Amino acid sequence: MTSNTTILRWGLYGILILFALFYLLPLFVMLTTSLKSLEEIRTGSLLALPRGLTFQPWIEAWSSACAGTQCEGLRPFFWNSVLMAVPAVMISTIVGALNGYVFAQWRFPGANLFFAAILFGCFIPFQVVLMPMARMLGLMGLAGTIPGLIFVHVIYGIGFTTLFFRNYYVTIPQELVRAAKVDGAGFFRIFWSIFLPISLPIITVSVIWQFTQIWNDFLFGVSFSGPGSQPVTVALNNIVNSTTGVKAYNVDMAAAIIAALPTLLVYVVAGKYFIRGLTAGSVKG
Amino acid sequence: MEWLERNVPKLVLAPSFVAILIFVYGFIAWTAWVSLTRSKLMPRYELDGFGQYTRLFASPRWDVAMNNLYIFGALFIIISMLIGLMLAIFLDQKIRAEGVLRTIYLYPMALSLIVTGTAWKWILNPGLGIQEMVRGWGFESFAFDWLIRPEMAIYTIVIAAVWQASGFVMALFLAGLRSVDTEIIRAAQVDGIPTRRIYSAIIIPTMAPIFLSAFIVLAHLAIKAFDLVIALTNGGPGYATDLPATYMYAMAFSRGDLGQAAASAMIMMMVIFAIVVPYLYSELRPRRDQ
Amino acid sequence: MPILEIDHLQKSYGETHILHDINISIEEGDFLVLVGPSGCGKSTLLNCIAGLEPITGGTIRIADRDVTGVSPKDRDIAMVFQSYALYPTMSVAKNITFGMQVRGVDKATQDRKLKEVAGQLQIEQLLHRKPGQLSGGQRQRVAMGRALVRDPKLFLFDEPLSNLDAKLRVSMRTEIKKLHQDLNASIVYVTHDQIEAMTLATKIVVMKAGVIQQIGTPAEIYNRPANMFVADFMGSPAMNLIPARARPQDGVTRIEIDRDGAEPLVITDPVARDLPAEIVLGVRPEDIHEATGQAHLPENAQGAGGDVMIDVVEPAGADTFAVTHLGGKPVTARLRAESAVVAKTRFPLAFDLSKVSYFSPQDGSRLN
Amino acid sequence: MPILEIDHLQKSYGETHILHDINISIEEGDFLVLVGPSGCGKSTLLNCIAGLEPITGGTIRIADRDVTGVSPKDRDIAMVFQSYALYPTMSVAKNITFGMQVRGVDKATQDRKLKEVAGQLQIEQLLHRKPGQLSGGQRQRVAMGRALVRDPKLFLFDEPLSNLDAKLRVSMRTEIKKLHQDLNASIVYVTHDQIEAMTLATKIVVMKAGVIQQIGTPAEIYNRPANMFVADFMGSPAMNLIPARARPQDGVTRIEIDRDGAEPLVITDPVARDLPAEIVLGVRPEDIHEATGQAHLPENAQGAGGDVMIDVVEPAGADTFAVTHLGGKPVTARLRAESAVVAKTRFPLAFDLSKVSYFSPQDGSRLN
Amino acid sequence: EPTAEVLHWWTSGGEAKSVAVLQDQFKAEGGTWTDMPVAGGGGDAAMTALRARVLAGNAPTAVQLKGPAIQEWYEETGLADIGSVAEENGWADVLPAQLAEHMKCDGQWCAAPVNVHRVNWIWGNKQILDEHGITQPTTWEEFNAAAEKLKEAGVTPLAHGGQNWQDATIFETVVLGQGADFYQKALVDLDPEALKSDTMKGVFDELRTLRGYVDDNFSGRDWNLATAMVMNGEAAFQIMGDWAKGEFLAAGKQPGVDFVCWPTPGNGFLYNVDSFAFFNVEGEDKQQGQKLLAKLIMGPDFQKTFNLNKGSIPARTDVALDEFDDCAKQSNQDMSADAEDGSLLPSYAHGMALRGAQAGAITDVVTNFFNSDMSSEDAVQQLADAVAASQM
Ligand SMILES: Nc1ncnc2c1ncn2[C@@H]1O[C@H](COP(=O)(O)OP(=O)(O)OP(=O)(O)O)[C@@H](O)[C@H]1O
Ligand SMILES: Nc1ncnc2c1ncn2[C@@H]1O[C@H](COP(=O)(O)OP(=O)(O)OP(=O)(O)O)[C@@H](O)[C@H]1O
Ligand SMILES: [Mg+2]
Ligand SMILES: [Mg+2]
Repeated sequence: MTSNTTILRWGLYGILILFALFYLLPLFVMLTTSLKSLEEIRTGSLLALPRGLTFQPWIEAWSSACAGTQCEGLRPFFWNSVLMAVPAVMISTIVGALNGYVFAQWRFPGANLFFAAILFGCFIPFQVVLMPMARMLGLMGLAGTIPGLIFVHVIYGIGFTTLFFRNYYVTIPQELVRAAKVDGAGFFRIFWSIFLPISLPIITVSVIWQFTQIWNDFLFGVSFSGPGSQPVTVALNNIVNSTTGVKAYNVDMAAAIIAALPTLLVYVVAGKYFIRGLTAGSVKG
Repeated sequence: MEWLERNVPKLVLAPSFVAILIFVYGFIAWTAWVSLTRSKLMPRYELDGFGQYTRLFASPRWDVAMNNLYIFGALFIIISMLIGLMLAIFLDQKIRAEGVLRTIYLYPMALSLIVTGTAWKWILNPGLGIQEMVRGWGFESFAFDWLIRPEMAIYTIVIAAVWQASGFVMALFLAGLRSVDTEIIRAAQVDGIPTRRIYSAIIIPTMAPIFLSAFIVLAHLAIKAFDLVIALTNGGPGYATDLPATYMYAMAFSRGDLGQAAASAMIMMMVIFAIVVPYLYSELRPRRDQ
Repeated sequence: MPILEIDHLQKSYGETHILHDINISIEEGDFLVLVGPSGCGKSTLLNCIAGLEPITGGTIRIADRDVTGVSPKDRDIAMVFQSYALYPTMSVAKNITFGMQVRGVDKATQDRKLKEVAGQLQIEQLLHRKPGQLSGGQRQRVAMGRALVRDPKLFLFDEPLSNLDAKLRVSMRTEIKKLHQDLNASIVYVTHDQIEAMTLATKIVVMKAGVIQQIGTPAEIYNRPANMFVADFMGSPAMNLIPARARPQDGVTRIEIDRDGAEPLVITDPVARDLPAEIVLGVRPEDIHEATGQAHLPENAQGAGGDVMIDVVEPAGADTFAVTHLGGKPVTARLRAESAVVAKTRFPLAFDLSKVSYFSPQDGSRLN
Repeated sequence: MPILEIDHLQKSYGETHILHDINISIEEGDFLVLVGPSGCGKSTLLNCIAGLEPITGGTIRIADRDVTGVSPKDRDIAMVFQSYALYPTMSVAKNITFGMQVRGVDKATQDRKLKEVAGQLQIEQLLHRKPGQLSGGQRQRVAMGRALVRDPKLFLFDEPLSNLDAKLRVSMRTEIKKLHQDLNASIVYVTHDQIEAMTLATKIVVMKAGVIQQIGTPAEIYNRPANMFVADFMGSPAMNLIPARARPQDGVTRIEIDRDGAEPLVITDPVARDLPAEIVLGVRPEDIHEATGQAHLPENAQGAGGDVMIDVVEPAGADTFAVTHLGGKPVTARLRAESAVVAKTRFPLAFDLSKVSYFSPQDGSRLN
Repeated sequence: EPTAEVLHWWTSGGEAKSVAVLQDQFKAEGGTWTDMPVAGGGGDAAMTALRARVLAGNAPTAVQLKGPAIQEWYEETGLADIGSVAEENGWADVLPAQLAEHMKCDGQWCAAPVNVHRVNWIWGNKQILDEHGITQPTTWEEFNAAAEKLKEAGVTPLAHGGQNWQDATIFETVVLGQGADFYQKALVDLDPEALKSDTMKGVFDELRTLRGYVDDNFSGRDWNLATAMVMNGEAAFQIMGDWAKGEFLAAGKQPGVDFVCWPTPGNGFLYNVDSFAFFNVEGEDKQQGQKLLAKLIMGPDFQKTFNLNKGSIPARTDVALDEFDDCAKQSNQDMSADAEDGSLLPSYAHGMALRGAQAGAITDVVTNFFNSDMSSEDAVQQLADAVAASQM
C-alpha cells in the first residue's frame, strides 16, 4: 500500500468511528443513567459517568417495577411480545418475499399499478386505521388477543416487506429464472431454490425492519391488546410514564434497554447475513 | 390445473390484494367519510359537509404542522439517505470491524423512542447536555440551544430522527451494494474509473430500486413521525414542532375531535399522494429495457 | 411426426421487429443448426421455442402439441444459455442435478447421470465448487451438463462451446454428436463455428436480420447457397463473389470478368445456361486452382481461367492463399502449400466451373 | 524496455494453486497470445496483470514500474472481460465513452472516437440501447469498444471474439491487428481460436494447469513444439504423436514404427540424431503426403514412408483427411481433395522428415 | 362473583400502589380484578385503548375518566347507572355538590370520584425564600416583585417545564388570580366577552412577565425536573399541582422545613378530580363488579389510604386527615371554604372544566403565546377565534 492509500484508510476509519460515537451517545446516556441512583440523577450532571454503580434499577425494571397493580417489572410481558412478534415477522416476511418475487420476476398486466397501490398503502397513518380496525377485529373475534395483533402487524407490514423484496429481486437477471423454468422448476420451486438462497441480505433487512416495527409498536399494542396480551412496550410505557408520580429515570432507562435487548439481539444475529458477493460471477453483462 | 398453474403468481398476490383493498383503501374511504361528519369522541356517520376542512385550514397550528412536515421531511429524507449511503459505501471497503460498526449504526432503530426521547432531550437541552458539557470544557460562548428555540427546534427533531433511521438506510444500501455484480466493478476499475465515480455512476444507478425502498421507508417515517416528537419536544416549544401526525393524534385522542382528525388525515394523504405518486410513476413506468 | 413445427412466428420488442415470419419444421432426430450474423435473432428464436419470451404472432408446436402459451417447464425441453445462467448459490453438482431433482428423478439415477455427464465434460474435480469459482469454459461446461442430464423432447443449445479451447471443443462436439446419434435426440443448436455447423447439422438454417435465408442440409448450404448472403456467410475464407457478364453461345456459356490492367478474362462454362447479362459469379477459394499442373485440374476447370496478377500471398500451414483482383473485387484462391505462387507476379488460375454459383446482382438470388 | 515483466508470479485461491512460477516479459508493441485448455489459468493471469486479483507471490512490472499492489485504475491498462461486464444502467454509447469522460477527454474527441469505434465494431445502430437489449455478440463488441477507445500502456483481451460469427470475427481480427500495427499497441490476448492465435500473435504462451509450457513465435510453437502437450494442443487437426523406436545408423537415423498386421514401417531420417531407443514421433497431418505422385513430395519425404491400411477417409471440402493406425495410435494425414485414397485399403504415405519432431515418451520433452 | 376489568393510567410508583389498595379491597370482597393499565400522555393512550375497546364491542367494566369526558362518553355510548350504590352509601352527603355534579350523567350517578388534586399551588424552596426574606405573595404583583428580587440576586425565580399542559397550568392559575368569577366566565363558560376582555389581556401580560422569570432551558422539561430545581436550590418557585409534593417527599424533604406550599395568588381552588366511570357491560358478575367497585372507591378507608399514597386529598369530606401532611390539610380546608364562596373551580388545564376540543384550542393559544413573542392583543383575539372554531 502506498502512503496515500494508508492515509485514506485512516480517514475512513476516523469517519466511521466518529459516526459510531454519534450513534452511541444516547445509549451511553441511557446506560450511565440506568446505573445511577435516583439521588445522583437528581443532583448530578446527566452526562457524567456514574459515581457509584448500582444494578438495582435493572433488577427493578426486570422484576419489580410497577405497571399498574402488577409490580413484576417487564418480565411477564416479554413473552407476549415474543408470541406476537415472531409469527408476525415471519408471516409478513414470507408474504413480502413472495409478493416481491412476483412483482420482480413474474410481471403481468396491472402488476405495477398494484405494486404502486401497495406502496401508497405504506403511508396510511396508523392513527386513522385504529378505529375501523378495532371494529373489524371485534367482528372477527380477534379483539384483545395476540392473534389479533399478529393479524394487524402482518397487514400493515406486507407493504414494506413487499417493497424490500421486489426492489432487491428486480436487480437479479431474468436469465436465472429462465434457466430454472427450462429445468422444469415451477413458481415455488424457483423461489425456494434460486431466490431464497440469494436473499439473505434482504431477508436481514426485512426482518430487522419488521421486528423493530412490531416489537417497538405501541399504538396497536395498546389499542388492540387486552389484559394478559399486552406487549412489552405497553408495559414499558406504563413503567416510564407516570403522570403524577415520582419519575425513576434510572429504572426507566434500564427498562428501555431491557425492552430493546431482543431487537438488539436480532440485529447482531441477522447482521451476519450481509454476505458479500452472493451473485458474483453468475451472469454476463 | 393448467389455469391454476398459469395464475399462481396472481393467486399468490390475491390475499395481499384483498387485504390492501380493505385495510388500506377501505379505511381511507372510511376516513374520508368521517372527515365529512361532525364526529367527536366516536365516529358518527351523518354527513355534514366540508366544515372540518374549513376549520382545519383556519387553524394556525395546522399551518405550523404542515410547514414543519415540509422542512422535517425534506431534511430528514435527504440527510438520512446521504449518511446511510455514505456509511454503506464506507463499510463496503473491507472494513475490519464491519460487524461491530454495522450493529452500532443500526441499533438506534432497536430502541423504543419512549425513552431515547428522554435521553435526547437531555443531550440537546442546553442546560444539561452538550452545550453545558462543552462550556464545562472552557468554551464559554459555545451555544447549542436549538431545542429551546421555537424556530430551530424542528431541526433537533431532524437530528434525532436521522440518528434513528440512517442506520437502517445504511443496511438497505449495504444489501443493495452486495447484490451488484463484482465483474462490473472490476471492469470499471480497469477502465480507470476512480472509486468515487464507480459508486456514483455505476453502482448507485444499478441500485435505483433500493433507493426507492429507502425513499419510501424514510418518507413513511417522516410522515408518520409521531413518537419522536412526543418524546422529544411533545410538539413544543409551544406547538413549534407539531407535525400533521401529532396534530391528528391530538385531535383524535386527546381532544375527542375525530372529524377534525379525519380531515387532517385526508390532507396528509393528499400531500403524500402529490409527492409519492410522481416518484412512483417515474420509478415504475415500464421501460424499454425491462 | 415433426418434433418441432414453427409456423409464421413473429416476435417484436415493442416497435422493434426481431423475427419475421419464421417457418421451420424438424423431424424427430433432426439436428438443426441456426447460423447468422450476431444480433440476427438466433437467441431470441431459441427463447421463443423455449417459451421464455412471449411471441407476437404465429404458433409453435412441439411433438404435435400446440405449445404457444404453454409454460417452459411443460414443454419438455432442455436449454443451454449463451450467458450460462448458472444458479450462483448452488454447487456445480447441484446445478446439474437440480432439474432432475425438480422432476423427481430418484437419487441413484441422479448420481449416476451426474457422474456420467461430469466425465463427458471433464469437470469431475469441480463438482463441489460454486459457479463464482469457475473459469469461463468451466461454467459453460456446467451449463452444458445441466442440459445433458435431462432426457427432453428437444434440446436447445445457444453457442454452448464458444468458450472452449479447440481440443475440448472437438471432444465436446463428439459428445453432442453421440448424444444425437445414440439417443436420437432432437436438437436446435446455435453456433458461430462453421465447422461445428457443418459437422453436426442434419439441417442448417441461415438467418439474417430475423429473416430465414435458406434451410437445407450442410452440403446444400455450402454448395448451392440460395443467395449471395448465404454464399458469403458460410465458408471460411468466404466464397468469392465476382461481378461478371454472361453470354450464352453455342450450347455453352461464356463468362467475362474484368481484370485490372488487362483485357477481360473470359471463361467458358460447358453448360448452356439461361443467365441475364449481368451476373455475379460465386466461386469458393478451393475451387480456384493453379493452372500449371494441368493434370490435377478437375475436368471442368480446363480452360476456365487465365493469368492473373497476384496481390498477396499468405502461406497458412497446409495451404497457401493467393489473393488477386477480379471484377473490381479481391479474389482469394486456396492453393497447395508447396505452390510456387509469388506476390506481384502474374500466375495462371483456373475455376472449377462445375461448382460455381451464379447470382443476380439485383436481388442476390441464385440463378443456377 | 519491456512493457510487461512478470517475475515468478504465484497465485492461489486458498489451498488451490492456480498459477505456478509464471515468468513472462514482453516488449512494447508485442502481441502476446495466451492459449491453454479451459481452466488452465489464463483469465486468472490477466486478472493478476490487471490487479483485480491479489497475487500470492512474485512481482509484476508494467512499463518498468513495479505495480504489485497498485490498484487497477492506476495501472493504465484496458481490458475486455470474458463475461463482458458492461455497465447495465448505461447506454452502449455511455458504456464506451464513460472512461474517457471520467478522464476529462473533451466532448468532441469522445464523439469522434465513439463514432470511429462504433464503425469498426458495426454497432452504430445500437448506441442508444441498454446492454440488456443486446444479443451476446453485440455485448461482446460493446465490451471491445470500451477498451478500444482507450490509449493505455497495455491491452488485455479475454476471448473477445468468442461470440462472434466467422465473418465478423475475421473483420474484428483485422481491426485488432490494425490497432496493434498502427498504434504499436502492446497486447495480451487470450483466445481459444488457433487461427486467431497464429495470425495475431508475435509471441504465444502455451499454458497448462497454471504452468507455462512454451513461449515462442507462432512459427516456433507450430513447428518446434517444446513438448508433446504443446504439439498436441496447437494445430487442428492435432499433430500425430506416434510411438516409435530410433536407431542411429551410418550417419542417418532409422525410425521403426509398429504397424497393425504387418511388419514395422521403417523410415530413414537422413540426419544423424542422438535419440534414445524409445521415442515419440510427432508429425503434422499436412506433413504426411501421398506417396504416389512422387514428384510432389518434398525431398526429405523420399523413401520416408510406405503402404499403410487406411481406416477412414473424410472429405472436407478443400482437403481429404485419411486416418490410419500406426504405433497403436490413429494417425491422420491431410491429403489433397482429389486424392484417390479409399477407406479399408492400403495406401502409400510418406512423412516429410524435415518437419518432424521427436519427443521423449517419458517426460514428453522435445528431443531434436 | 363480582368481576372487574379496570382501565386506568396509574402505573408507576405511588400511583400503582394506590390502585393496588383498591384491588386488594376488591379481592377481599371476593371479586376478581383484571388490571388494564395504560399510561402515557396524561391518559391519552388509555383513551385510545378505550375507544378501540368500545368499537370492538368489549368495553372495560371501569375506566378512569374525569371531568366533562364522563358526560361526553355518556352521550356517545351511554354509561352504567350506579345510582343504587350512591344512594345506599349516601354519596350526596359526603361529596361537595360541585364535585358530585361531575359524577352524574343526566342526573344519574355514573362515576365515582377517588381524590381531589389541587392544581394551583406554588412550591417554594424554603431556604432561598428565607434568605431573601420572601413571604407568601397574595397577588400576582407581589409575586412579580418577589421574582424580580430573586432574579436580581441571580436566582431563577420560577422553575417551569415548557410542556403545553404546564403552560396551561400557569395560565389558569393566573386567570384564577383575576377572580373566581372571571375564571368561571372565561374558562368554564367560555364567555366570548370574557375571553376578549382587557382582563384576559392582563392575564397574558402577566404570563409574559412570568415567562421572564423562567430560565432559558425550560423547553420540554418534565415537571419533576422542574421540581428538582426547586429542591436543589436552582430555582425558587414552581407552580404545579399537589403531585409535586410526592417528589419532595420522595427526596426526603419536609414540608415547612425544606419547602413551602402556598396557593397561587388570588382566592380560589382549582381542582382536578380523578374518578372512575362505568360502561354498560353484559353479564351479572360484571355489573356486580361495577357496583362493588363504586362502593369501595367511595369507601372512607380507600379514600384515605389512596390519597395518603398519592399526595392528594379525599373526595369525601368526612375523612379524618390526621395522618396527612400540612399541605394536604390546607388543601382540604381551602376546599371546604372555597366550596362555600363559589371559588371551588374545575381546572381547565387538567380536563375538568371543558371538553377536549375546547380545552385543546385554548391550550394551543396559550402555549404558542408562551413560547413566542406574540402580543397579548393577538393572543386574546386568537383565543376567542380558536374557542369559537372549536365549538363548531
Ligand atoms: N474464486 C475461485 N476460487 C477457486 N478456484 C477458482 C476461482 N476462480 C477460478 N478458479 C479456478 O482457477 C482455474 C483457472 O481459472 P481461469 O478462469 O483463469 O481459467 P481460464 O484459463 O481462463 O479458463 P477458460 O478458458 O475456461 O476461461 C480454474 O480451474 C478455476 O476453476
Ligand atoms: N430486450 C430487448 N429489447 C430490444 N431489442 C432486443 C432485446 N433483446 C434483444 N434485442 C435485439 O434483438 C436482436 C436479436 O437478438 P438475439 O439475442 O436473438 O441475437 P443473436 O442472433 O443471438 O446474436 P448473437 O449471435 O450476438 O448472440 C438483436 O439485435 C438485439 O439487439
Ligand atoms: Mg445470441
Ligand atoms: Mg477464462
